[in-house]
Amino acid sequence: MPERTMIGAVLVVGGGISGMQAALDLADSGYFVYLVEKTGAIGGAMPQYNKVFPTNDCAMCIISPKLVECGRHPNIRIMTLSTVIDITGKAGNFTVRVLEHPRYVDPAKCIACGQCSSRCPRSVDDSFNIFMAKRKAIYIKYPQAVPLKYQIDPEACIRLQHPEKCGICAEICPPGAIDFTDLGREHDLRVGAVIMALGFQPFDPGKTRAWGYGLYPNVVTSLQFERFLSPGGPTGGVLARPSDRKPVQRIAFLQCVGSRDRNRCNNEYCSTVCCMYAIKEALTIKEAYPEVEVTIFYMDMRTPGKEFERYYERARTEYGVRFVRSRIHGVEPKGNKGDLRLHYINAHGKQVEETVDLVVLSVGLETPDAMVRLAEKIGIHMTPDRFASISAFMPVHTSQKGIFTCGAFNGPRDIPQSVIGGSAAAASVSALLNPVRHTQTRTLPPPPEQDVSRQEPRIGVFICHCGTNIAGVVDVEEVAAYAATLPQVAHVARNLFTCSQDTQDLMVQQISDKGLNRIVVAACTPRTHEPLFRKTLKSAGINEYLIEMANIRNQNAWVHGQEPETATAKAKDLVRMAVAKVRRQTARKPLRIPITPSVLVIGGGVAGMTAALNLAEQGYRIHLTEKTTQLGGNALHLYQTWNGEHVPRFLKELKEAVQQHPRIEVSYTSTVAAVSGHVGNFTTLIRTGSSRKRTIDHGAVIIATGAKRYIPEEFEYGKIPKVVASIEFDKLHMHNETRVANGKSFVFIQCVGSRTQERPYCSKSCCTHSIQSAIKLKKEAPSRQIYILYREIRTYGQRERIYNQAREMGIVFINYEQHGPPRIRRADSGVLVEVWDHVLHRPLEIRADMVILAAATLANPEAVALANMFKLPLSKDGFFQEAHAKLRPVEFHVDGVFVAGLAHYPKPLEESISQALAAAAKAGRLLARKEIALEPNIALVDPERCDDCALCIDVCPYRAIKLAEYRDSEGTLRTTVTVDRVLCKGCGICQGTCPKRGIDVAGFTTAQIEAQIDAALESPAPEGAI
Amino acid sequence: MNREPVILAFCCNWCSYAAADLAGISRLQYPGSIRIIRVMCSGMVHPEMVLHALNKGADGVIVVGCHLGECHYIKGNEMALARAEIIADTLEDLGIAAERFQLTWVSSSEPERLAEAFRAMSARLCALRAPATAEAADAAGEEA
Amino acid sequence: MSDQARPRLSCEWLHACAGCEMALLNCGDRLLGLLDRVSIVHFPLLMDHKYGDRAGAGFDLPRAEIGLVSGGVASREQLALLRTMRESCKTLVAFGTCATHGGIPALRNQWTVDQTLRTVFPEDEGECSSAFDGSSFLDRVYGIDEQVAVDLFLPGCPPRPETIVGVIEALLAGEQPQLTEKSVCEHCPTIRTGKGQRTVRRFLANAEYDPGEPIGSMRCLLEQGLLCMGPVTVGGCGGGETPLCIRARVPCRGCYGPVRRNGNQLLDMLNALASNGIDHRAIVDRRSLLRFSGAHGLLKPPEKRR
Amino acid sequence: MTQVISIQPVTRIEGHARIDIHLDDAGRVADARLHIAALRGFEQFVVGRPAEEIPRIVSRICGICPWMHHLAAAKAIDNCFAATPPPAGHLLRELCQVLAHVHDKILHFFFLAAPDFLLGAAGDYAARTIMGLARREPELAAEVVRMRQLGQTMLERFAGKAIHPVAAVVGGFAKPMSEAELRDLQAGGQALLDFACRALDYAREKVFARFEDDDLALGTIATGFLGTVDGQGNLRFYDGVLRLMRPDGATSEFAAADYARHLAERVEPWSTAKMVYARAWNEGFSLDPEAPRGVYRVNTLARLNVCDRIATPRAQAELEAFRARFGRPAQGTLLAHWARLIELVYACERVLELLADARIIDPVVRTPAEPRAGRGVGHVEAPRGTLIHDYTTDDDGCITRANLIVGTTHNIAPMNLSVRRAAAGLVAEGEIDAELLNRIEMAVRAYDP
Repeated sequence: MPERTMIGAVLVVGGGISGMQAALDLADSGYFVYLVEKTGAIGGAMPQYNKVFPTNDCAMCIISPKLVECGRHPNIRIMTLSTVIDITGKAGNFTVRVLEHPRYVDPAKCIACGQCSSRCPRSVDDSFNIFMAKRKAIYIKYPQAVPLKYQIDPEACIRLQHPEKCGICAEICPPGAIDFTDLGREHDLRVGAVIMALGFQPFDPGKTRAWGYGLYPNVVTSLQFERFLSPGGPTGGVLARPSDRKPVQRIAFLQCVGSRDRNRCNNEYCSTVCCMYAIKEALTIKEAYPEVEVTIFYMDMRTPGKEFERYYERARTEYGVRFVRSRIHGVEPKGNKGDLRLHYINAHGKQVEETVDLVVLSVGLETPDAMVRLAEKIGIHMTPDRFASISAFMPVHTSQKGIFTCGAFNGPRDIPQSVIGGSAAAASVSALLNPVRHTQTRTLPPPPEQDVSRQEPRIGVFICHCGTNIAGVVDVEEVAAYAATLPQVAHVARNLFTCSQDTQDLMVQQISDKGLNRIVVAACTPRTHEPLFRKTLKSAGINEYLIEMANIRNQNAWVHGQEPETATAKAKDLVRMAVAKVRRQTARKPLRIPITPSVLVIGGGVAGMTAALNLAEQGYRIHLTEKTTQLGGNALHLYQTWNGEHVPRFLKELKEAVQQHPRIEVSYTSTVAAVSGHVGNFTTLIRTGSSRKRTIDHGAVIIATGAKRYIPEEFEYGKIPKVVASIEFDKLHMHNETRVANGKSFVFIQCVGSRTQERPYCSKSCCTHSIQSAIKLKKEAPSRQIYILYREIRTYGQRERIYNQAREMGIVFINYEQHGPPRIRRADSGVLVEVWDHVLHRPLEIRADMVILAAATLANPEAVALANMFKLPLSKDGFFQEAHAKLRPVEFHVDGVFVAGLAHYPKPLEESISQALAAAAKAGRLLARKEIALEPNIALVDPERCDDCALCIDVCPYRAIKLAEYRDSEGTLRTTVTVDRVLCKGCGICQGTCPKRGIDVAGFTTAQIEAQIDAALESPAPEGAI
Repeated sequence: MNREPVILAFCCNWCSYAAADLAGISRLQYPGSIRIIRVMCSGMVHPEMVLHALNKGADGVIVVGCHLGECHYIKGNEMALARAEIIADTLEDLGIAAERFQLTWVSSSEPERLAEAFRAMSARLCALRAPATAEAADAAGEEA
Repeated sequence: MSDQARPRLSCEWLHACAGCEMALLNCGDRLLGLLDRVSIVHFPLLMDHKYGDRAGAGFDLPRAEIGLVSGGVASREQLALLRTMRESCKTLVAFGTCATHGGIPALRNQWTVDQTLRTVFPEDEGECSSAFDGSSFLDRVYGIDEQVAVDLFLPGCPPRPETIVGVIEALLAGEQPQLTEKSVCEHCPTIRTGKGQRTVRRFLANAEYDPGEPIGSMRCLLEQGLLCMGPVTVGGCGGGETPLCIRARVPCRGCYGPVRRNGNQLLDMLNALASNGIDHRAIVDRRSLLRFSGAHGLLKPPEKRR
Repeated sequence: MTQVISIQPVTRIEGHARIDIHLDDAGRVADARLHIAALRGFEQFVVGRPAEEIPRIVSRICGICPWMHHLAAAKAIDNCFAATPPPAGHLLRELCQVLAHVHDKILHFFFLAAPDFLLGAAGDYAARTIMGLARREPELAAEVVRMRQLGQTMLERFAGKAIHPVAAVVGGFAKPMSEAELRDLQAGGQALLDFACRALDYAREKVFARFEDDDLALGTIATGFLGTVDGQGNLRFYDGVLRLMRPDGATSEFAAADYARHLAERVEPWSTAKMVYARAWNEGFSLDPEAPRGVYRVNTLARLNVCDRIATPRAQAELEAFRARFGRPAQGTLLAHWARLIELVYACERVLELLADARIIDPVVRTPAEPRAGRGVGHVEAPRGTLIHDYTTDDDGCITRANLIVGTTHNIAPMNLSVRRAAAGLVAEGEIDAELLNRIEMAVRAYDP
């Protein structure tokens, strides 16, 4: 397409986490984004959740900063209550017709004071709380909604139904924002690309009466249960039976409701997330109410993700959650007290009956009909499971060029996969629209910063309720009253959620109104939220470093939940300490240095090549280092993807594309020898072959060093030639080697080396892999006897289809979880496999011509050296540990370094490719900034105190401190201690060494620490029984 | 006076402070008289700060860093370790019970380990009771 | 100018050695100039002003604008004398390191008075028996600021003559005397690289240097592995020139007291060593790092373990 | 009941002292005592210290003669560690010592003692000071001040610190002397010698010539003497053997290391200071003014009494003149001042003598030492008299025991006698005035305690 007709704007449909991520990555990469959301506020499903697995973070708390970022981004235009009607044009130049439904509240005027809602006479069931609570006809979706603007539900509104009635809201609305005459309007948006992040809807179990949903009040869906557990939910986080509000004693989770089910519904696929969220909810209960009996009834426990297996283990062993492998087919009432009766068949084949007070249905994910229709309208092919049909090789590309998809619309997936998808889609768009990057975006000059250095401190203290997270324990009124008494505190405010968009605007307002020049936010932890508040200070026109956070949630309310008085007293101390510190906070300016517009990609596997190619298309120079003599990595051993796509062909094309791309340089037999520098300006020493070395300057680095395969020590592997590992088997299979060709009976053994004591994680792709091989064998010769001995079958998502297919083809699945692993013996003509048959409940002996071991995927041992060079953490299992399992899945705490593929965790090809694209998106987003602002929290020498004794020089781990020579006034040569602003990382080791306080890390000066100590010890310790 | 011993905890931003946050997320409970001061690295804590805190009436001071070899700043925690020795020596010279100071390692994924360290130290200090130093008191007593 | 018209200077020494007074007398011409501008009203070393006849019970000292007190406080008599000085002097100067930080005599604080008495007057030598009764001594040697308010701290063992006169002249002019707050290293010309020996050795052999060359060509003594207290010791001894001990090619022992007045030379030095990976356990007799600043409770008799 | 009259503090001496004069009902002097009350505790707190640090610690015993303690300790530690300094080491140490003697003697005679003679023992105390002297004889005062400063500056320029020195180290000296420093010191030394001679002439004319009999009688007692001489009986400050002289002039000699066999320490029940007496005389110890036993004196007069001659010409000439008039031993207490100025001349001559020795600029100034267990005694002649340091070290070379006998300690006994004598001679019917009290103090000042 000719560049002049390309448009540097992008439409993102769907304001869930995936769409938000895509929007943020694109907006920061130089593209203008229209973020179209059908409801009244962005956020998607996440805000409804209480916590997220496996980190147990509070969902609202981690998403809130992203909501705010979207809300305030100059290059993102959020269009709520809007739906896409039509898309015309082609890649690079689309015209999108968007219908914006009336809100009946003028967003420009609404100040979200909430008076309308409080006075509105009409209450209706609140869909956000899944109809377990009421909301008014005029409402906001949820307290932290972005944009925080009220909306009127036309079906519920009395006035809109009966034009002459009611209208109170309009009368009392202070800014007069209500407009009953509001009409829907259509917009024609011209964009270069479209991203479909259409999301999902939870399966509605009311469609069938099987589980008594809708009949018995004590049968709830998992999403409703989330709301029960949520502090902001209908019960304020208190668990009680819906029927009689009695405390709950026994809870049953029923898995696979609306998933893996072709009888009650047509959802054949596995919804992927239910096992984990059920465990999460079970854990949450057990933490709050250890005495409650929690049972999870499941078919296969599918916890293949990173750290999932441990999470599962913990629930079982530490928290005593009961797991029963059995599918429950019905729920009946027992008595009239609201108790419920369950029937199931236990591991020994016996019928068992159980009574519980509460049944939670772990409902699956499905694509809403409206979305399916929209997809069809714009010609996106869908799978039989009604998800976007995508190739494993191009996991965010639809059948329509220029239109991309991500999130659960691509198939059921959890938050990290959705976030990765969003970034991946952004990367693909960036590659497509690179020629018109920065053409539609605008950069707002930050408001002029006022110099407060000579002003008397005027401190504003903002105390966060964090819903009930803090206010539920700490007497926030008392803390606020106390804060007002502290010296130089000029203003104190309390907020339900200090991190929410409206509070940010409020803070900006109050900072200027009250002439505040120092800010204390008493809320959660600075590690996650300080960046947000810094931005707020910036937009208020005061230096972003004049802030200090008092961590009264994570490190107070949550750890002293049992002792409100203690927590309140401690909150006061923490606020006093923060005030004492912020008083001594000084304005700082980040150091801006240009970014080297090139990327080092380590590892020439599919992940590495994908990232390299995308970034090259984004216009950056790439240096790709491969340890071996050829590109391809582990994919060289793969034959096909789960849905049968041919890997070797794809690999060939990918390699050629990489090798031929003018902006990619590949060095083979190369490894990283040394690393220096920092985000934006790394210098890396590459050792090629045995001897040759060269240094490479790059602004970012992507680590795609892949993984190793486990060499089995069990099952006579290596002793009996007919026992082979699956990778080897694929080769033999491809060449139809005699052992395979003549084989009549094949036994696959799963979890070889995975999910063991020493490797308590799932290798994720083995189940699918074995089943594929099995199907192929069966197709070749239906007479073949094929057994798969497994513990759980983890064909998550739409892979379930091949599991079903395999069973229908007569492949025998035998679960050895209960009775231990099979035993292997050499037999005269083959191998004897002995295993306990879990259906027949007796030992079974199989004569196999071949035994195929699904060997585990191991972390690459070379990761350790790399991790040390780049200062990156590794997980317990030796894989690279990302910055945040949920929302920062390819980043590290070390800026400018990203990870993708098996280096991060075992995963199938398409997930590696998505993650590679996501990593590329992050690198591209970074390089698009052209220059980097380095944290100014670095060591500063105080010439008044420093006398060049040089004790700090040798201690600096970064060689950032040097003795510089200069001539003094008399012209005699003197030395002085200097700090290299770029090299210094602000660790403060020098500060801990200096005998005379001659060197201090800005923001953590000795004076500040001393002030905190003094403040901490000012008041008597809180009274508390010992 | 029947009160929990006041303990100042210097937690490094990368491991122990993160662990303290995680302790909250995991709702672990520990004594309410712990006051955490966030530092970038355990190697940032000047021994003088420890002494200052004890002289100002803290019952105990605990410095918590990343596990050895896992320091975000390569060797900051080794620095803290080297200093811990000399702090112990100096406390002895000043006639302050060594139990009042502790250095320990906690990774960002070990909230329980952190909470346990807090509990243990608090219990240890309960045994000691009296505040760390009474320099001022000494001098005053001499004048009287 | 007549004696009466001149500002009055009163000098007293407590637990002291007269070194500070010697330093004052070493000022040469500037001393003569000074003597013309002040009238000395009390100075046991130089003039016959007495305390009054009630020995020990109380002291009658003339009023003075400026009072110099050298030496720490070790006995009840010295304490009473110090208090009288405080009352009679408008500006009270802690004169020398003994007054500001206890000085060498405060090494005594590592022992109790009784232990010290027993050692100095051993019982075993039958003929020796002291007329001392321990009660006339304070439990330990104090800096004078531990007992009375001090207006100015002039450390040094002894303070530099020019500095002493400078301080008195400044006070006469009604100005705040300017004393350096930087360490000995500030004006030490030796070569520092920031990388040094990994241990400290005792000073049993001389430092390495070329006697023919100026001091500026000598490697920092600490980096040579000699325990030099320069970094943790407040400077001034060299008066903007090479520190005196360094001139003699010997390491600083900290005689001006801590670089921050309420600092702890032992802690700061050990910390500096430990931070630089220098084996601080190699130091023989750690506590003598406090040999000049053992007052303020920093040196104590070894505590019995709880 | 008896009345007690106190002189507190005894002024124009180095240190704290009090004189109590006990009068009986008739107002006659029943007793008079000199109290020196200070518990410094050096013997205590050097224990446990590395021996090589001791010279830098014990210098703080006295800020007027820190070099003497510095050197005595250095010599003692040499012996503990069996380290023999090279020749240059000894020469440099002695050079510093004699330079230190110079400033000390100027100080004592002109700043402390002279006002009594030049301004009169009577009259306004405020005028009877170096300041008063400065007003009476500005030029003299100015020269005195400058010359004293010169001596100190020479020391500081060469040895770093003049007060509380650091340059003497176990095994020798911390730095060699450069040619430039040599020339610089020679010039200064010459200037000092010239002044010393002028000073002696001046004092002979203005002070000593006017000594009346009662001056000579003031506090005068008959005691023995202790000092240091070399093999030929020459006066020595830095090293040599100790020579003990009985009141009748008979002498015996012994090495400093054997001091304990010849001298003994004791504490009088009424006193807070140790006293030393001559154990070698086997007569015990008594302060009975009529028949003192075991009492001897140290300091300038003692040294001139015990030595046969002085090895430098000018001082030797002065010594001969002195002896011709007062005999040997001379007992007059105030004669200590005269002897002091003769020693001043000797010290200045010795400075030049040492600087003339070619070995003094040898770059080898120190023998490296090894810590070891041992015992070492070091002694020097301090302005205030014979100074003995005695240390024992353990295997690590740290001090386990210390005994220090400073000049004044030897003199406490004779000073008590002199005070008693002076008081008895001056006080009649309890009539006491300021001049009288000052005269009693003059008897003490002569000893320069």
